[in-house]
Amino acid sequence: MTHLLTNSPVLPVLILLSSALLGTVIAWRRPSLSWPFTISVVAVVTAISGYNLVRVLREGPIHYYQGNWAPPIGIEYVLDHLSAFVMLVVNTVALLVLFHARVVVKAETPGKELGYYGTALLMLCGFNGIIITGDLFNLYVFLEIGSLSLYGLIAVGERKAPIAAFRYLVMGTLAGCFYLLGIGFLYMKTGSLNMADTAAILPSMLGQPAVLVGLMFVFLGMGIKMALFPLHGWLPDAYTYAPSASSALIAPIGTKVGAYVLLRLVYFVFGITIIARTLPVAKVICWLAAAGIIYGSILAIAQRELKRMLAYSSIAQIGYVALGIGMANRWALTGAILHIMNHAFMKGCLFLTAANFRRKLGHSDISRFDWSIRKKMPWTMAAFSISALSMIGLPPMAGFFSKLFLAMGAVNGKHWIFLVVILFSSLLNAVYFFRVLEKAYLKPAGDAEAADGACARDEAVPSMLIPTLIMALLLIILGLLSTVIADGILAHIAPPGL
Amino acid sequence: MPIQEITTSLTPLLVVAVSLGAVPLILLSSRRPNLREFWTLLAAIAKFTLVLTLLPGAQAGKITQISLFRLFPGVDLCLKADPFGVYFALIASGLWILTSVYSIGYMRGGHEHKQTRYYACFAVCLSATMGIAFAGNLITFLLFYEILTIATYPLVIHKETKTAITAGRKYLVYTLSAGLLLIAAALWTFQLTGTLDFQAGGFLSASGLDGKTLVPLFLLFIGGVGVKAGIMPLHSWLPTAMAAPTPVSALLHAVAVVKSGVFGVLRVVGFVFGPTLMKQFGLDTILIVLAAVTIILASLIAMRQDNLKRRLAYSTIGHLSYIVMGAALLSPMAFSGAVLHIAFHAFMKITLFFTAGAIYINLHRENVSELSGIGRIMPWTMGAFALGSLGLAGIPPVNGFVSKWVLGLGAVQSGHPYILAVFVFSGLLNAAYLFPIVHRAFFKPGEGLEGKTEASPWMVAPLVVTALFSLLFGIYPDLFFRLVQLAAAIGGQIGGLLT
Amino acid sequence: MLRFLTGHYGYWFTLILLTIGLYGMIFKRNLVKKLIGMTIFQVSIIMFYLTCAAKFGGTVPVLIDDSGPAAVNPAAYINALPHTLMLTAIVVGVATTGVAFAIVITIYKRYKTLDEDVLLERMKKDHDAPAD
Amino acid sequence: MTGKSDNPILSMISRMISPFIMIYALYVIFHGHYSPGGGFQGGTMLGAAVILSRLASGSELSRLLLGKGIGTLMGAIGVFIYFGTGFLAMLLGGRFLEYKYLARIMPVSDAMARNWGIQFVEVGVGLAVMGIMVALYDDILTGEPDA
Amino acid sequence: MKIINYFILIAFCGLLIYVSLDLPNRADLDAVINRETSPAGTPNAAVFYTRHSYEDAHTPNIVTVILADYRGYDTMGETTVIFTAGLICMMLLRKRRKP
Repeated sequence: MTHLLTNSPVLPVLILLSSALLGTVIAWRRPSLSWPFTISVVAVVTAISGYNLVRVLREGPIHYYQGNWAPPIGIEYVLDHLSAFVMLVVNTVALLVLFHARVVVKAETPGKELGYYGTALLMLCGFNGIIITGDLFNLYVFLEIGSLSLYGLIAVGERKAPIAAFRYLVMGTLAGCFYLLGIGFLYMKTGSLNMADTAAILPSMLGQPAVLVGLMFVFLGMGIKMALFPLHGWLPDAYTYAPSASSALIAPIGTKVGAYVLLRLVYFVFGITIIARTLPVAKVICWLAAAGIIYGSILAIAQRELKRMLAYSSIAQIGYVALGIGMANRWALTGAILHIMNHAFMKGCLFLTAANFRRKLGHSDISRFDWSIRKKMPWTMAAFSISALSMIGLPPMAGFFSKLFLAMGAVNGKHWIFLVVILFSSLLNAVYFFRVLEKAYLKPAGDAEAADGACARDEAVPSMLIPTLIMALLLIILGLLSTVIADGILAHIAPPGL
Repeated sequence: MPIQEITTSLTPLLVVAVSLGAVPLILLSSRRPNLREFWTLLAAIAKFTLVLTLLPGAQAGKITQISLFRLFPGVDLCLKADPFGVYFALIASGLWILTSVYSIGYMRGGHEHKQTRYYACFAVCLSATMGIAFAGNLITFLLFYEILTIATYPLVIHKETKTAITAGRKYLVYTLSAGLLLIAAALWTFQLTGTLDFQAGGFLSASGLDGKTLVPLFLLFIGGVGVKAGIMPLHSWLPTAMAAPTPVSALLHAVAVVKSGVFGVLRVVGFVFGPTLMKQFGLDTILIVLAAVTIILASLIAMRQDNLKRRLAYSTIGHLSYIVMGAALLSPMAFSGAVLHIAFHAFMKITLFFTAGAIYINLHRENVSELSGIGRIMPWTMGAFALGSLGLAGIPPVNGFVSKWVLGLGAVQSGHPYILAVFVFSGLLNAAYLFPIVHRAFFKPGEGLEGKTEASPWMVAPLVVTALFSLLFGIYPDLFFRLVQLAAAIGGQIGGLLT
Repeated sequence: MLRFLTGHYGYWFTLILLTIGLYGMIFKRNLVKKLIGMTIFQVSIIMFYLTCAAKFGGTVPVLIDDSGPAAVNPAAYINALPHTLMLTAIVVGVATTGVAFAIVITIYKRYKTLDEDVLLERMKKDHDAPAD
Repeated sequence: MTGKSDNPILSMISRMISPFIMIYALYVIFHGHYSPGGGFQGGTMLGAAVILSRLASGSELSRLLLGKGIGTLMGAIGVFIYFGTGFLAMLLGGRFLEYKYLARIMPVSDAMARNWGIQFVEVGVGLAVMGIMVALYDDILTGEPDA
Repeated sequence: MKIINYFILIAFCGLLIYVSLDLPNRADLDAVINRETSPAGTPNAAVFYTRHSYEDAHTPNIVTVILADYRGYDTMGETTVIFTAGLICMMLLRKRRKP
């Protein structure tokens, strides 16, 4: 057992993978088994990734060689503070969402539990692999595992879902191909696929066209995966028409992983200084992100459908992360990583509440909301309000603090325009969230008082309510602890040239 | 600067937490009004006594503080009860007791809906105000400032009518943008100095900065706190927010929210920039001009308002700028005048708001033109109103005279004697827009008042008490808690550092 | 110059293929044609990798002498790594295409068309409630 | 296409050649060490053989060859063989996929242990690829169920 | 819209040609990927495979060794990919079994 624990970096991926296979075999005849099986597995994985984080904090970064072939010969797993942290976040969110998913999946995709949970596990497996791997091509493979599962999870949705899924598939495959092409160019120049090795070789061939174009293609691919502003076309439909469980699973994690990969490659493979000297990728990222923040927020205001509104706000929120990556100073980087975590929980919570609405009201159409839903589902509305305030960036919720760090990054780098964008956008967020809150909490004059009694308490079932509330609670706790996290974990992330 | 001994204790945290702790109790006992309002009163009294325990230390010039976990790299969540903070906390918590009593009468008399939400938000507001009073650094200040913003919103829209909702939106837009400006200012300051801890005499003075940086920074700060302080171009949310129930207007728009704004102004002037920098880069001139303009204009606009509460709102705007003016004059006397006016104006203005509420609940009248003759049937109420208006006009023996007198002395002391003209003129204007009401109430025949009597004792008692306090403070200012000495001490602490 | 041409025409062919694939993905309105474009794109990337793997005088990467590492002459065998990677990439491509066709079949089953324009207006037409 | 093809020649030929395809596929899998070939190539051929018989003589008959719906299961088992080989090495004290630790349970040298490990893995891959190929064919042929 | 598409296409093509000019000659023996060590002095993986595959695994077919041993983890990954595809098709298309 102790020997197995020395292999802990690779365990999450392996457990998820094998349990996806075993789950298929076990639940082949009895699909009802697949939910408990999945939950227990993800719980174990979350525990292990927590153990990994502790281990990293104790021993420093851990390099795990697959098949004991030292890089650049073999494939290595790099478990440093960044990957351990993001991995823990991803698995925690997934655990909560999957716990919530049982009722929704049974209702929205009847008779498909077996495939659904298997695919969800494979998606998690792919994301964990992406996060922890230290090999460029291995990253591509796991990226494809994750993306394929995403397409599947979206396509099982309502009537329009397959079309959204198909668009996403074409875009996503294009992104994957761009990435593959990019690392192909890099391989042609460097002859290596290992990230650390490539990072060591690249400075010697600074500014050569092939390297720059490789970087551009990688950036394009990841931009599509993370739905950076002009490349976001696939996102709104995909989030809207996917089954509630899927959108709650994808929205917090899916784009974050793209952002994470971008961060990894920009900071740890190419190196921010090299980029700054050769290609203004960082600047481009910043401006696209700023444009995306404004664009997403404004379009979110225009939406009638809750899930669609959340989808557009995701475009805006991923903009914050990208902005943090692009501004390239320690404050901004910390803010970006914090925002990866905070937004994962916020969006997760919001989409869970959306799922509760769909389950109980049969729709999540803002224009049909009224004061009665507060009477019907007070707890869900409470969770919604907390996460909405957090999205707006009001203390003491988590969103406030990550925005504080990002704004500090903007001040620190003297990017006054981005400071204005960050601050102003939270006003826009306020507009489209308070629109919902007003509808839900205020009774327009004219409704009879007597109608109060008419709508009895009709709250979502505990298995759906508990994860929602846990997430809402985490938003407050993590918010107050964000600096503790930043000092304790994120301060150790030291990309070269920062 | 004077070396102050610092003791660590939980008390400031308790002061903040006690009303927060009351919130769940209030929510849980939503079905049983008596229990619910018992909790509110209990929390109010507990808070007041806790603040009282801090008072002796403050009078001895000591600082009681507690530092919790890290809030931002290098900045803790720090609650520091310095004399100024304790002073403000004392006023706010003391008036909360009266307001709670009054609210009970008002809400029951008006058969208002969603009273539980009302009391809960009220408690949160008070916690936030205490947090603002005790905030030891800008980030903590920011934290509670934003919490106050959000907790006030449900109170503003309490009536849930069209006007209330639009008022709420306006309020949110103004205050949220102000909060953003404050964030920007705070972060910029952090970038410049690396610290955010409030410090008597200002911590910016340590860093050798030039006007090119300081003036925009100062404007950011004033934009941030000035919205809640109702400085003139940023004031227009305040009259609109009068759509709220009267106790809300009374406490929040005469004591908690707006006073948090001016408190913030004083903090910025005295504890962030410091008199030296202010003088050096002519920042005080900006503030003086803004304040003077606001004082005059607000009074002029107030005269044209027929709605009583709107008139009072504009009068509030004017008097807030007295305090801002006191801060801008940068002399010890002026500072203590400003500090005194925070308390005294609170007493007077809350009296007037209580009166307006009592009239509204009792007679459902809220326009000045409808108040003819009500003095005869509501003698206590209108008597209190008369006292309050005397005070606002600055006529002895009501306390308004005292604070204005000290402010005037400050103006002379800091070498801006022409400010006296502003004070005198606005005093006349005050009289001009308040006395007609009294006259109309007592000496004009009213109609439709048959069978009407005085409002319920729940409402009359508090407003009489506040009126009496105003009178007593006017006769013998040092009556309670040696407020004047405390104010003088604070003034000396801030303004005495002018070099 | 000639050396340069002989050294690069291989790339150019693959690049032309890539552009054709992208053209198919962007311009074709029929979903299946889009898929065909996608496949062309993937395959041309595979070809690009394989072009990189070639060596003058290199033969199939199956060793003929087993006399220890020092004796082996790497120049005698073409670069095996890209081939391995591309085996992986091929399978990934197959999997993607499989899923894509599954989705396309679902779309056709629901909308009875694969032409994007028709699809869009039929999407506009049906206001079906969210699945629940 | 699901029905039995009425063309005798087609079914005749397919039934004649598909066994040979399978034999050759097995050869490709197991001879992958010494000549071009391996799990994927062989697995694809196996799948092709099954699909050919499906095409020619309809799924009813060819279900005798490979049951419908078993494909996915076979895929799972194939991947699991791969995973298991690597995991076994891990259990035996090595890193994941460090085949030389298989020598602890096999009377062979480290290098030969690697050789064997590769062999197992290739078999797993072949099985997986074949299973999934057939499964994809079947599913796409069935089309979406009418909900 | 069409204009943008054409622009994208042309930009893509131009980018590729631009980069292709920078790539080393095809099949060039002293291109970086065929050297013994990389510019940073680390061993070149491809050459290492060619040299050591036989003694490491007694398997002449280098591709097989890389596929299943040196980079075996990738291979497991894409076996998983194809399994994923199978699973998704099953989820999307297979008739639901009666419970």
